[in-house]
Amino acid sequence: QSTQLLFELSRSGRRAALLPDLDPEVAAAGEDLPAEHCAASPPPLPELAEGDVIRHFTNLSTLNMSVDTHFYPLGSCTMKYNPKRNERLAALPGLADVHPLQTDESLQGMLRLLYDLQNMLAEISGLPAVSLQPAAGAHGELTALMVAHAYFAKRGEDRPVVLTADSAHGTNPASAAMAGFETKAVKSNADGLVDLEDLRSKLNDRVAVFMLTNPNTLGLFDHQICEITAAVHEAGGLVYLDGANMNAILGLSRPGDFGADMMHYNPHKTFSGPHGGGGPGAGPICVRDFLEPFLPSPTIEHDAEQDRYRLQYDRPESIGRVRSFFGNTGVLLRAYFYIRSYGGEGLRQVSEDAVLGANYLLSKVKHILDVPHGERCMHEFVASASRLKKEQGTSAMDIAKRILDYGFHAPTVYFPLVVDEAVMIEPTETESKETLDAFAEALFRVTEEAGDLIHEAPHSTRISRPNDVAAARKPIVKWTEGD
Amino acid sequence: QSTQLLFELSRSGRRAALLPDLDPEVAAAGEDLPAEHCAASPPPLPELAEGDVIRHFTNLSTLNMSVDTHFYPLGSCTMKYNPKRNERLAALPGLADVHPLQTDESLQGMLRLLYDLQNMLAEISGLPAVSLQPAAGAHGELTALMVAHAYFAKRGEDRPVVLTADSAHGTNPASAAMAGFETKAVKSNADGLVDLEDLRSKLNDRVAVFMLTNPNTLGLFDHQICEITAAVHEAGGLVYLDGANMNAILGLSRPGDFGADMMHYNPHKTFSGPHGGGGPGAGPICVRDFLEPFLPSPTIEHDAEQDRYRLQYDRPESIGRVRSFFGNTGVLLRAYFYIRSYGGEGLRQVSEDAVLGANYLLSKVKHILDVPHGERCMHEFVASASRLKKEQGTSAMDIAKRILDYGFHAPTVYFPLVVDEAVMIEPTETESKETLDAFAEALFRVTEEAGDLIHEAPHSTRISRPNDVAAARKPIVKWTEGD
Amino acid sequence: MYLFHTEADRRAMLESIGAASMEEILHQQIPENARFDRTLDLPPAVSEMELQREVVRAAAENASAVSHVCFMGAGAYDHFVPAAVDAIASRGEFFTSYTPYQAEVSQGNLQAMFEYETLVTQLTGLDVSNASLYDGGSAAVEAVIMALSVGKGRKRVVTAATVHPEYRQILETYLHGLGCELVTAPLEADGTSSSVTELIDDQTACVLIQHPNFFGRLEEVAEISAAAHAAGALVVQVFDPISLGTLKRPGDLGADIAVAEGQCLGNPLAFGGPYLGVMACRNELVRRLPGRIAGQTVDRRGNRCWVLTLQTREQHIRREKATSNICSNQTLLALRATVYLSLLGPQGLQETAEHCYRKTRFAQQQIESLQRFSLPFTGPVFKEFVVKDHQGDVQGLMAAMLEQGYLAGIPLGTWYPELQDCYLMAVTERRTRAEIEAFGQALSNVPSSGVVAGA
Amino acid sequence: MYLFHTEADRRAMLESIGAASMEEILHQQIPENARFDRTLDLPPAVSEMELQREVVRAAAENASAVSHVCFMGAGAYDHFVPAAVDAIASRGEFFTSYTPYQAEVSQGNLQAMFEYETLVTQLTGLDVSNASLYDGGSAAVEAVIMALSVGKGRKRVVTAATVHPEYRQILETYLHGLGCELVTAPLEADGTSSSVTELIDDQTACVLIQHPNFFGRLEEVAEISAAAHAAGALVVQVFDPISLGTLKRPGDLGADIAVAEGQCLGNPLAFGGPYLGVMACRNELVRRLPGRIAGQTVDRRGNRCWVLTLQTREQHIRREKATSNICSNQTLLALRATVYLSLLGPQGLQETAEHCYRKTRFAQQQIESLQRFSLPFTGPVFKEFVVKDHQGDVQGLMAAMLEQGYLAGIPLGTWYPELQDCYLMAVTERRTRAEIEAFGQALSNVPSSGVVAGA
Repeated sequence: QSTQLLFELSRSGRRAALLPDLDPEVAAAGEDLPAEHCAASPPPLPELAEGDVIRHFTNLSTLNMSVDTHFYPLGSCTMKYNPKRNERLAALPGLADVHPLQTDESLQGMLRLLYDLQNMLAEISGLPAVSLQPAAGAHGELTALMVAHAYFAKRGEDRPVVLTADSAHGTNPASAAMAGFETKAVKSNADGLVDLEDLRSKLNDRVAVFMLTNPNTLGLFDHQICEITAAVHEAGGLVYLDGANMNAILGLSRPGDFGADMMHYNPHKTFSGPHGGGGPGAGPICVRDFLEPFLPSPTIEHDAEQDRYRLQYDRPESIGRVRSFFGNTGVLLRAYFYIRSYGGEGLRQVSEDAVLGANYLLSKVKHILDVPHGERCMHEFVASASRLKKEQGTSAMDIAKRILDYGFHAPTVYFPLVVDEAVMIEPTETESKETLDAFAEALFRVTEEAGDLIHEAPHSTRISRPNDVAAARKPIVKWTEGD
Repeated sequence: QSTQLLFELSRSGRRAALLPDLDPEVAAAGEDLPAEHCAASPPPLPELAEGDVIRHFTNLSTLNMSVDTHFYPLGSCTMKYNPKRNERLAALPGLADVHPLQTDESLQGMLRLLYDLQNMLAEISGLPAVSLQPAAGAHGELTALMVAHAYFAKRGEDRPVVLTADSAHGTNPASAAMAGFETKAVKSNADGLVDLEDLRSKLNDRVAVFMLTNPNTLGLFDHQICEITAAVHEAGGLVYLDGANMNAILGLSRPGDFGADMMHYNPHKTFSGPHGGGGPGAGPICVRDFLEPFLPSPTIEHDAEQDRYRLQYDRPESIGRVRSFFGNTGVLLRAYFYIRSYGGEGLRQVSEDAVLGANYLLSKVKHILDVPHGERCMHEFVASASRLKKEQGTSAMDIAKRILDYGFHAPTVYFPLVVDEAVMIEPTETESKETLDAFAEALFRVTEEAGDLIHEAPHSTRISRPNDVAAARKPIVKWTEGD
Repeated sequence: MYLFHTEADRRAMLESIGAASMEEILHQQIPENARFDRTLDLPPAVSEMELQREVVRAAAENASAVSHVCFMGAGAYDHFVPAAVDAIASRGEFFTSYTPYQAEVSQGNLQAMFEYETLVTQLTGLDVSNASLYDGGSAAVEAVIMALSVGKGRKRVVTAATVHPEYRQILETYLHGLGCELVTAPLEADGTSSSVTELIDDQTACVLIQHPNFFGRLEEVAEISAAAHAAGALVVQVFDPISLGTLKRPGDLGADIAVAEGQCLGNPLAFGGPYLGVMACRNELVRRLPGRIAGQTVDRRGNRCWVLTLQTREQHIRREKATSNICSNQTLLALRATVYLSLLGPQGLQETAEHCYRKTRFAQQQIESLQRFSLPFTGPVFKEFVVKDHQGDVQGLMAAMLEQGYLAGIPLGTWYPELQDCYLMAVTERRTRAEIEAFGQALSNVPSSGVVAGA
Repeated sequence: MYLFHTEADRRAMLESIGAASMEEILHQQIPENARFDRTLDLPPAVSEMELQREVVRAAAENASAVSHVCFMGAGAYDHFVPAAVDAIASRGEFFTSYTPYQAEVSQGNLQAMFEYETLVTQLTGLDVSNASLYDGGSAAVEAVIMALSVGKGRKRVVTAATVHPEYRQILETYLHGLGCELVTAPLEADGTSSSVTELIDDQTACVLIQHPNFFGRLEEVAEISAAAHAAGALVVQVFDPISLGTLKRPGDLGADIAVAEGQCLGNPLAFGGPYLGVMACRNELVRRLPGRIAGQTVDRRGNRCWVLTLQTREQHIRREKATSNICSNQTLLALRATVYLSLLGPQGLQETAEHCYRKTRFAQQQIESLQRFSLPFTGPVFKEFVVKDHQGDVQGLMAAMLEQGYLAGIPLGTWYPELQDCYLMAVTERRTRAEIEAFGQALSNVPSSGVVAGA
């Protein structure tokens, strides 16, 4: 049943949700809507009974791999265990059923939690000013770049360029473009780190921001980081840290301390918000004091004397608003719950365990695949199937597809772009040694396989190797009767 | 991972649930427990991280078929759709977190719902006095038989015998035995109904109760029902109705009207409490006025003047208590929610649709398998694989196992005992015509198959044809290191 | 009402059946004299939205362990239930499945049952467990019936006043029809029933005791067991699963059958049910165990798997000769207990027990310091204890405390006339020092009239 | 803190790595000058039990649509969410999975996305939809940016004062860097922006309007569309999904892109997020759509299946040349909307719209009858309307009503100085006649000081 679409299960006249009859006096209130505004009939939505809907979606769900069911070593995505307590607490009526435009007085508990979260994020980043508003990491990037834009505008500096690392997430250049900047890529050196010479050659008084990820997308902490940030600052620019890899350095290293001026968090990664099939996330940003005036409205303030919290909208230099209402509160609250569950020492242990797990897996995988950059890593590492492809014809994609048959989600493949046939593995701190061992064993077996077993994998899933090219050439992006 | 046992996943020192440190003053309160009472170490429970536990049980769950995922035509079990609203409401703190020994004053909302449920059950059954206490259908049978025992004792009658139908659920004779009665079986006639002559021949002044199921386990409404109950009453006995099949007659026929003196409901069947892998159920009973004094304590009473509800414990003739605390409240509340969602007309439609669905499926199945009793049925029917077994070697068990491969749960097989190679099918009113068509089609295909395809089925499940005999001969009923 | 068929579906089905109408089918099946000819007189059908509004209102009328600070126990406790328990138990594959008759598509339930049984044996120190019974009270009774069934005609059951009074009430109800004698050792001044051994004779089939007992006091199970075994009787111990984080296990104390209310293992209070009857026993008794049992075997391909086993004990096969009439069990609650115990592990269980013990002692100290109250029973307690109100107004006290936001305890007079001026209270790991202190403060503010000053 | 490794695990892993200690690894990776050498100054770790206690307390400090009767709207509404929506969305396979990069093990999410997209096209009468954006506001802005990108260098964006003021604020923020001109049609006396057509010129890339508008009033979308199209501009309509149970669809009114806040489709209020940006457009614009799109294809065995498609629009491939920087989407909320719409169907959506419309009218009548208030805008409204307080004390009124148990409305002065004495209120299908009448009663009892008599 689950392979049929809702629309194919529909039968005219079936119903699930029912409404009460309207009270006759209410029904008689006022005239009908003007006929010219009214549709002849409601939209042609599918018609199903409640049991059909539940069975359809329950069965659909089982076609997904997920953290709750499988090891999901998807590099750069930090697919770690999502504590169930966070779901229970986020669903409390006093949190889940709060209207976004209620008065501060009716929101003191909510504002206290969010204010405390602001402080926690500031402490973890070493950057004192926080906006919880951005709805996702990329949105945080964009917001911070707008902040930088406003900052330079105020200073009267014309800096139209944003530098990004060539190993960066695609969102970096895309966000810069949306914020109205030109972008230039800074090369990686042979060690997979920022090519300092190339960076220096591109730094000038037209450069507003250098965006970098540290630890970077190869899972390496750039040991030149303080030199890099000093160089950018020397050129009058700001350093933006893509916080995607914060899970590696909680309590071990702080962006604010190593010279970042702005950063975003991905709380759905670092602080274990469930990824929800692609979202929702959130993208709170932290910035230095001198950038604080430009943060979007509103922020949360605390009147210590009266011990009252309030939303501050009156921010004259603010870039304005980047999202309706306050922000992705549900995701932010989960981050708060997570941080409270660990405390300072706990968070450091989280990162240490994430690094430990990655190095452990690296120590096994390097006997199976080449790992071009580094004998050791932070929270993730990037192997290459380049040699395997040449020698046996097994590509990174083949590995990704075949590992599914062994009961593991695939690593990220073909990212970062700086590694040929990249296989990017992030185990996180929530997977046991036994699971990592089993994964390494499966990976080894995959590299020993050949032929259709590899090229037509996966074999155990309901579908295998969908035709992406056909999908893009003649897009079918909705169901139509008869399709 | 899910095929390993919890104990095999355990690693010394892993933890999920943590407790706060004890406040030092609390920790210092009083002396330690006497050493002679204390164990040297806590029980050797498995040690796991929270993520391990979640992944283990989530994956385990997917090894079950269930109503949420599959058509589950398990005859006599009424596996119908379990509305999600009922789960949400039963979990409300003011219902789920109520202590069973709170004062009546602190329980008025709860008592009102349960009192209303008593009245609803009375109206549906046509029997005015209700006890919500029994924890399951079989427990309701036992309780009612104890009531009958007390009733006859009060009248000074010695009636040590309970008659049961030979097609009855096994709980009927077992409950009678536990209540201290001898049991005798009444035969079925060729039509699968009560053999009235045989019944009459066994009725005498030693018979306390005749237990019958109507509609019976063949899915037939006994057209002699009023004659049967009259005969029992004439002999001074009471009629007990096993309410397992109430889903067929809601608003269509009432036990109290056709002569039953006592009955139980299976609210987890009739009123759609989820079956929970085998339980919990509940077994509220309804009885005639003259049996009311003997019902267990407490019952719920309503003081109409003050509009207050209270638990009545002072019941001098009561058989006493059959369960700790009030009863299976959670299951009872779901029954209340269910009945409220349908109302009187809705319940009749439920039963009509249940009967319609069964007859529809019967009209298809009778072209596939013999259906020995009746061209038409109530909510279920019993086919026989007897001929198929003789002709093709395909047994009822083979059909049950093979149908699993088609994505359907199996019907009940080998029950009732009065039909050879019984295949008992109950579709319920919550399965669509399309689903019933697909099931009939699958059943037809199964009957066309032969050989290992049939005898080694199922083929698509993780396991197939477990060795029950070995399990019973050398029982392994717990995990032991090294097993 | 939410139905699943449209009128068009119904017409198409009737046509295929060959019936002109639903009425035709019903008329054929149900004789005229058994037809119900009006509409059931029930409240009208409501939508989900209306139902929710009404039920939310009714729920809000009840005090609960969420709205109030709970010090009530007596076999049902406000222990903390981790969110992970709900997350698992709410999966449709668990809660909308049924008894695992078809093992191939029920391995989830069967394996969970097998794990539950193993956990219960680990917890109790006994050999085998069933897959659960209705609740603690009926489990105690089923255990006594088991003991009687192997008692070679012995008809005497010895119990004690310190066993949960409701459990004893159920026992009386059940034994009534079976012609057995029930004798009860009295409550001693120290809150135990130490004289129970004196009642054991050579006609005694079993001794039913509770440890920690109904009042939280410890009984001398090892001594009682020795006496019972010497007389050829079996020992049934009612235990508190949480207490086994620190106390010796029933099996280690000599009990032959151990039973418990499993509500404390991850199940909500829910006004008394559904609960979970836990039962374990020695190996020799396995074929007398009531209820379902999951056992391990292999399938035709040689894979390890699990099935319902030893079914020849059960009613659906043996009918009136079955060990019990029990058919349904409490799988979903047993699953919750399984998840709960997996989350706690040995360390978590030990710490939970330690919290309960220490906080109870702390509460005792707070209450002892108040002039109005005293603790009638001396000696160590686990998780609950009896408080005596020298003003003798227990009902008024409880009502006043309810107003103050407390589920303060359970008056004992109903069950123990000699304890008319006493109530029972329990302290779980959920209670904080601040709550216990505030509770003491609130107690000290209740005047003897039962009305709180200034309220 | 709940960790997953034991010390023994850690030692074994270090040994296999060949590192003497964790410190050795860290030292090697992070240069001394970038190491953080103290412990983070955060509140101490708490157990689940303590965390729950604290958070429950914080949550109880907030008013909510559960504790109060909610008449607040302005883009976020207290619609009823059937329990079945939560039941599906809480399945771990949905909420702990990620973007479906591996289609073979993501068909659940991909098919649900495809169904969502189809539902959005059915709802809007437009050709294609993406798999969701952040929220209604940013969806409106993304739509404008889309229109600008196909606008052949046109730099003028026309909007109206009757579009959600926060959406317009976001638009201003985004357009700031892009060097575009934003012109806004004023609010007319009848609560519409009927003069918007006058602002459209041959440099106008698009017109952004809202219908029903921010005040619940209906705009003349068909006329505006005709004018815009005549001038070569595109029309972006912000719509209310629930209104389409009765109103004509954006596609049928001539809109080229339709966007909406999808919170109303089965998602909780949650203090503003996460919400769901709904977007649909005409076929010609598909390669300009931001965000993920699920498309249908076949696998190597010929089975129908679904994949992420048209990815060449996206940032991870096109980087700075992408149509948008958006990477994550709101799949879980889109899933909720999908389940919600499947449950409602056409009939349920129509009835919900009817309830909203009628109850809003009923509330208007109740309030109109009170001397203190009037309705400044004439003409039909859907689901919300503006109330004028002749005593001009909107803040005091709202505070007094909060005390009485109402989330009474949203003061409009912040956004519209000319509406300083007005507030906006919404009435959904959840409100009953009794609640609306009691609300009217409570309003009539608020004295101008803002203090309720007798409170």
